[in-house]
Amino acid sequence: MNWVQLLVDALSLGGAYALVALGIGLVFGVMRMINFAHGDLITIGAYALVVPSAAEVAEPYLGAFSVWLMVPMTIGFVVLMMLATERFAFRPLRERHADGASLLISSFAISFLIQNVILFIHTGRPKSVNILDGLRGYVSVGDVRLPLIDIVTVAVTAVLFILLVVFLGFTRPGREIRSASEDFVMARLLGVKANRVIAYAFAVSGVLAGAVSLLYVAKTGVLDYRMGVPLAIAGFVGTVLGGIGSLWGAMMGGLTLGFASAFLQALLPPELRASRDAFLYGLVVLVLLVRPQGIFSSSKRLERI
Amino acid sequence: MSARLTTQSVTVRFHGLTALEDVSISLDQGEILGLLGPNGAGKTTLVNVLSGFTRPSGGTVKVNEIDLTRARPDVLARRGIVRTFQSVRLFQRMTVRENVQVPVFAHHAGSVEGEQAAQRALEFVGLAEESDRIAGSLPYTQERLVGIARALALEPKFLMLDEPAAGMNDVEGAQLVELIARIPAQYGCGVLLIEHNMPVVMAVCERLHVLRGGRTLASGPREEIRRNPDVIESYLGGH
Amino acid sequence: MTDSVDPRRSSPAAAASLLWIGRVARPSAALIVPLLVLCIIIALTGAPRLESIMTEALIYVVLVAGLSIFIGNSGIVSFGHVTFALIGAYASAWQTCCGPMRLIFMPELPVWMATAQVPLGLAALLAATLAGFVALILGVALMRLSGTAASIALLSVLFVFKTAYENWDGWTAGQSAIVGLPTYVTLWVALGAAAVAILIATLYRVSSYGLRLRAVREDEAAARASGVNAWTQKLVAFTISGFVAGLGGVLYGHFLGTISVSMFWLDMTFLTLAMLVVGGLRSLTGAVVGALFVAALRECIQVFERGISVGDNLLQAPEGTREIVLAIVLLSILIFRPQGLVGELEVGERR
Amino acid sequence: MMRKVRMPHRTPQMALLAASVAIASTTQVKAEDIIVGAATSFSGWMAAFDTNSTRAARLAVDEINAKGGLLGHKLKLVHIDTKTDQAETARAAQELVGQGAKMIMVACDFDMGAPAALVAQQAGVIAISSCGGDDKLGDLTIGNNVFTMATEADGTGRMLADWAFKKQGWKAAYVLLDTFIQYDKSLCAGFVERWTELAGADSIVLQDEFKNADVTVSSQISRYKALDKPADMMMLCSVPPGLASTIRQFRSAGIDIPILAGTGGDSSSWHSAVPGLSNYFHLSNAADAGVEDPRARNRAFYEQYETIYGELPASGQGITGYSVIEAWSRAVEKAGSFETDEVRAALESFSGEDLLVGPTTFTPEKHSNDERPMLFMSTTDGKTTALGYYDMATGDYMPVE
Repeated sequence: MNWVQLLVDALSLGGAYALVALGIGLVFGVMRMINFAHGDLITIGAYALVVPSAAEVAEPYLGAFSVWLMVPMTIGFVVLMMLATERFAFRPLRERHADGASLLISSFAISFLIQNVILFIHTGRPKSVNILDGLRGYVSVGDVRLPLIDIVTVAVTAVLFILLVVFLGFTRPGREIRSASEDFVMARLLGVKANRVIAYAFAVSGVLAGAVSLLYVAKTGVLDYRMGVPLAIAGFVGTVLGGIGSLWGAMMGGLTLGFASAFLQALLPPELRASRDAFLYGLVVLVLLVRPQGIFSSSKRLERI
Repeated sequence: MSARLTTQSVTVRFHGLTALEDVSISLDQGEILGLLGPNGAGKTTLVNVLSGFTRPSGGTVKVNEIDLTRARPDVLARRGIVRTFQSVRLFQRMTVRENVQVPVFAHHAGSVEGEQAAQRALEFVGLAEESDRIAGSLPYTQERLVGIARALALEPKFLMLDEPAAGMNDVEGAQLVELIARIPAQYGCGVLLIEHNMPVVMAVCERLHVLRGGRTLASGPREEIRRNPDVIESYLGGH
Repeated sequence: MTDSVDPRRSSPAAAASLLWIGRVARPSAALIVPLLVLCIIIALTGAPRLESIMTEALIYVVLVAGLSIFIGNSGIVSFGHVTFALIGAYASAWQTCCGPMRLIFMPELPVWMATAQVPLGLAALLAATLAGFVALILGVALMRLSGTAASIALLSVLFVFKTAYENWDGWTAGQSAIVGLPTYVTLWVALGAAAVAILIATLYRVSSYGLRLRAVREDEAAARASGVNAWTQKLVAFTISGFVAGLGGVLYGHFLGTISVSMFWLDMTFLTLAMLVVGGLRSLTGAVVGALFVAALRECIQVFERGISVGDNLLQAPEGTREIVLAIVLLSILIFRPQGLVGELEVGERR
Repeated sequence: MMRKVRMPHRTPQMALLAASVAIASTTQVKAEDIIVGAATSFSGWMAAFDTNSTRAARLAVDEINAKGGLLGHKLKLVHIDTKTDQAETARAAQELVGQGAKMIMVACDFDMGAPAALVAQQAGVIAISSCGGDDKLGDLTIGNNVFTMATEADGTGRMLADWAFKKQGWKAAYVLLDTFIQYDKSLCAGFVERWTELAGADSIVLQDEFKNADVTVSSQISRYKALDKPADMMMLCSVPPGLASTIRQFRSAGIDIPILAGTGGDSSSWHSAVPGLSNYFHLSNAADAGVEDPRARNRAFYEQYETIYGELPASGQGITGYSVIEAWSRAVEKAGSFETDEVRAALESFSGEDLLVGPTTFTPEKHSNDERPMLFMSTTDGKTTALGYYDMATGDYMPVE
């Protein structure tokens, strides 16, 4: 067992999960809603790389552009779609004071809608596309193998997190998101426009989702209409595990889930490996029982009575 | 047999902040004790301790000689130590009757006597006519009365009312005072009354306990407190 | 109360229990009788497809009623109830599946179970009881949680059981389907089961347990201050709803004649939750209306998909339209009626 | 035929055909027509697997009708979309039974096809799965009216082991199993069984697992790389997208050993995930699109398919749909009757029956084939070529006709 190698493998998976959890956590902060459709927006970003058609062999579309065009265009497309879901589904619901359950179910419905539209256009046969071809190799450091895509994934996660911290701390939209996350009513009293701040949060969440689309496809080379679902679930669980409502918690929660998954995969005896997810989610249940407020939230927020 | 609810040197700390320090009070069945103090003095924290919502960092809560310091809120409620909330906290989407039935069922599990207890509590606060209305649709004053009826439905030994007259006008406040004054006679319980409205407090409480900054400032009969220079300076003086 | 001038003064206990029977019977009948009428009409048309769709819809009524017992009264959105359908379906297969083939699908069943000839009704009862029992055991730990943490923990439970059942080859045939369960679930059996589920849900709702849990849903702190033990109340509802959801799983297996772990997964979770929310999250009437509405909607769209003749022309929506239109209609309902089709209404209940 | 609305580029004949079929299916069927049903998915994820085989079945029906029909009757294929939904599948079968279908073709998958097969079994109608490769389809677990045209997954796995050991001379095997679906579990089980018989258990240097939807197989790669010496080949029991993702990641990690896959690895639709894909081998019932099939008859089939549908079936699995009709109609001719008992007996008498999918044998005990010769294909630099139909009995490719 090469522990350094295991750490590298875990970090790569954890990084991807952390990006998803951050995206979900941001929207949760301002809306108090877990956006289950986040994963399907990742799927949309991936499918934007190929020409929409029912043909079995996919032709690259955005994926055919050079990196400098492909990356912003893909992310831009996901942001647009993210804003569209906010504008046409969540905002009307919010304006009618729907409760949390209805919001959650509507995000389920959007997820279902996106998956079926993709099925309709692209058929259910998985497609494939090769992007960021230069990242297919790896470098060796001693006997540790560092796949380029994993290095990039970790670097992108770190950079995006730092950018996010800067954005939230030093820009006006960012500060508005933060104040709305802490106390929406108070933020509105101070002149923060609800629709605007929520749109900001969705847009940033879209950037994160788009980045995951690209990293995912660069790593695996495949597209599937359900590809976003396991990611969304990992992000969803990671957000709660880390401590819902805190970005640091979301990021750490995603990382933790990725680490737990990679370590279980590596360390479980062969006959139990197929049941990895049972152990993983069993652990999640245990953690929640001990710390319902999440592992990384600083303290249980005192309920005002 | 008359019971007595006491706290002995109760201390509560959150994250290094001290909310209550070394507070000892006692409340007898049949009396009304006024709990006074400026905002942030620790009045609600004390009620939280007495009703089991906050575990004290030190000190004890007892009824006679029985230690109840670590009992859960629902256990305390069933044992007759009952509270209301500053923000009322009714079960918004349930009817008035259902609101009052909840504690009854928690206690008597739906027996006929239970139904009668609920009915009696509603009649006592004068809301029997409104019993089929949805709680969330009631005007503010009536909401507060339902909160009191809900607490009374448990037929408490000790009742803690957290600012029951908040937001009421003088006429409503006066009616409430009259109602609260009748509680010990009707239900035989001790009442701990937190109230900012001085006329209300002075009208019904024979004994007062004053907190400031989490500590006991003064404690004793109404007239004594009224003359206490510390109290006058720090609290009454403000009025 | 309007009916306070009645003979019950002479015998308050007897009168109270009469009153209580009325409080259960009236709303149950108000839901069951229309279902019965609908079933009779469908049976009279003699269209097997319609009958099959109604049967499936009634099974969904059972599943959604099970969900409603917990979600409706506790306010906790459960992503995990399909687990109990899974447990129920497989437990019934262990007892009733496919004669001599049982050991081919499930070679590690203990001999007594592999050879047992359990009457179908009893098997269903035992299977649902197992589901309820598992709910009870899980609930002991999980019902300490509320809100999002509870939802996520329940979702995780679904993951755990799905993965476990998929890899418990000797008892579940792994990822492979088990085929040949006796298909005894006709329209009338499904109707009977739906009636039972409605009755259980109503009994629970009007009971003091239901009332206390709704108090927890409305305001947990106030409920505790009123002497309600939130954990106990959640646990009671969770166990009962696990039983009913388990029954739904049994019925689904014996309706199709085949079960596989993947049937009890996110699709079913989404569909049942959507039915509940579309009908009205906090009302049993909503659960029933939602299940029937979504089933009817699916079929209506599908009629278009299969083509409608207009004169000599065939109007036909392309395959795959059904799910897209369904999602859009569900979203529209959520947007324009966020409280669901019936809101808080309970038919047959006097207020 | 599907999604004609969105695809104006398809030929006009296509639309005409679709329209005529659609209209015909709503009008009253003439009494002398014999109905064969297809309860398969044209929407949902199963559509990707069922569409080709259903089209192929339609080709076979048209061919029979063009030759004057079967026992003097015209055949009529009634397809009902099962929407990748098990309840819809059961209902479709009920409806087909209600219309008097004499045979029902069911999905290319045990789980999805089973509800329909069960309905057919109970109604006393023959049900044939196009390419469902689960052992249970052929083991009479559903009942004696159910057959499958596929080669069983574990038989396929055995054949791969046999070929790798005997024909390629590889000695050390690495087995990587995707635990997502039963087909892959059976495939790997068959491989391991045969490989152990041939080379001994020690020659499997590593057995590992992953899940299809996993983002990463880094742990598996690391475990493989930690071996003292590399394996001669890797048996990868998976289906896309997991299969493609895994190969991309292994190749990216510099692991260039030969990779073997079952029928799940067919079709070039996923090849762009692994640019320059080489040293890759898989088998199928017939050639994939773009690969020349050694059998002349199969080439003719593909030509005709392309003429009518404007494109080739993506994989060699499509051909099984043709053989569903072929097998049943041949059994009907042998029996001289459409009656289920007689047709079943005729099917069970098949011994090396020469069908488009290859020589097919059924017995009263076994309604599937497990060692029927299959076409091995090799991919080098993204280009796939057929190696030949491998026959385990001889340990060599079958001679080209």
